[in-house]
Amino acid sequence: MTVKVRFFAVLRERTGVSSTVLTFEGSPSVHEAWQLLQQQYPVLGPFSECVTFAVNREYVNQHHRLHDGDELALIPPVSGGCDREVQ
Amino acid sequence: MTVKVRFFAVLRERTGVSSTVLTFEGSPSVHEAWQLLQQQYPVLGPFSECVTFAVNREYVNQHHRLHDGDELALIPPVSGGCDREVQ
Amino acid sequence: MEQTRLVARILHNPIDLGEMLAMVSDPSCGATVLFVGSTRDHNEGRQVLELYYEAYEEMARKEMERIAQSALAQWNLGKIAVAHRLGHVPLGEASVAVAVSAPHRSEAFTAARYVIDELKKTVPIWKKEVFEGGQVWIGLQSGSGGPK
Amino acid sequence: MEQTRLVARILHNPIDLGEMLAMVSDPSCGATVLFVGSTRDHNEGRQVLELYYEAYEEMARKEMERIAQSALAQWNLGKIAVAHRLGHVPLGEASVAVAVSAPHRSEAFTAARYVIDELKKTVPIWKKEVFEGGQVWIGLQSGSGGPK
Repeated sequence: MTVKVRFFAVLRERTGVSSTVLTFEGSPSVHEAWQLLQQQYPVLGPFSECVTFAVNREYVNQHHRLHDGDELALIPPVSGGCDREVQ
Repeated sequence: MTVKVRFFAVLRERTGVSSTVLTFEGSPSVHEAWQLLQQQYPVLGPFSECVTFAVNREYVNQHHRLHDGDELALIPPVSGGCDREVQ
Repeated sequence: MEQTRLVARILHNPIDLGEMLAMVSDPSCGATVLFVGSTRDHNEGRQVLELYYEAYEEMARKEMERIAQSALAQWNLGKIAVAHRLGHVPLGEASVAVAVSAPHRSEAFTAARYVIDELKKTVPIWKKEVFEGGQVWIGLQSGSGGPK
Repeated sequence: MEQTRLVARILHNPIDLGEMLAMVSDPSCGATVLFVGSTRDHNEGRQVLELYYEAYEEMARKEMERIAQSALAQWNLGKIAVAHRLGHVPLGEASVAVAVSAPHRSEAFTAARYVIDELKKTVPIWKKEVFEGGQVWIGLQSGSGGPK
């Protein structure tokens, strides 16, 4: 199964990409997808404390299970947050 | 001494005048001026319960003393009031 | 001088809302709140045909300035503009407007609400509603719901 | 259908405030509140040179609609219009605007405040501030005071 991942704002600038596609066996959690993304883009590491997630345009938590064709968005803090520390 | 009196809105329409001049001996209170005005314009009678007064563009109470050259304004209710009952 | 930070106007023609916003524009202010009160086609269940506003103009302007000064003294604001239209106001058009700018939105909202509430309590302006079969003079405070 | 009583827009050009007011005009509504958030020349004591806004557009529009729906469900309102501008926004120009009409002013103020507060909490839009010697991405909620 594949999941489309979208990057915005500081995450888009740091990784240099605005979207990518992840391929999995089974139905991973958002947390598992985030672990994989950190391996592919080590610059994401410091954002673990503050990134939130949306699947198909709805906010979800890290336990949410992904399904084939889902759109996973990495949401850097909307309300101020840890971007300052990782500047 | 003389005092200029101004009438607005419903009071202007009922009396048919927008201003008049009252002449007094001494320094009458606003209440005394209002008594005199009711004699001259009996249509003002029903408004005793709700009219308020301004002298020289400041709200005053009925005990306020008038002086020569003052402008006394009869203020029908700004905040809704007894105009309905006397309609 | 607080005076330069406020504009209070009594108008005999339409209120220019774009101008109200421009008057309170301030590079240090990230928030602007504009309140517009407009004439409604119904009041207390009856069809309103025409509306006229009358004021004790000299005192009304002075009261409007006093209220705006009071707001400037109470909150961290940029500028305030307040305007009331007199005479015949066609249905649906603005009769009163308040614009407030502030560095932060909380103060802009609070001050705009304060100015319009005070204005309706104390400013000597009256409204004549003409409806089918009669007319009535009502105060500003009863503008939304009719006289009590 | 509540949908016909709200307009939520993501724009890549200036917000037309007159159009915002016109969109919420309603003959049964005597009160309109317009909130305008604009870009400031300073933030946290540093001179801001340029500002860019970026959004997860499809989700941002959906969140804006959800918030406006929620306001329509909570209060007696006429209409709501909400707009956010993206891309480069010159200093002093509007980046966000909320217009709400209601029969009574209390609801218009309360709902306008609710919509802008919620928008800044949850809508996926980010701001890049460019200043002398650097740049920073900050969230909307920190728009007035910078990131905590």
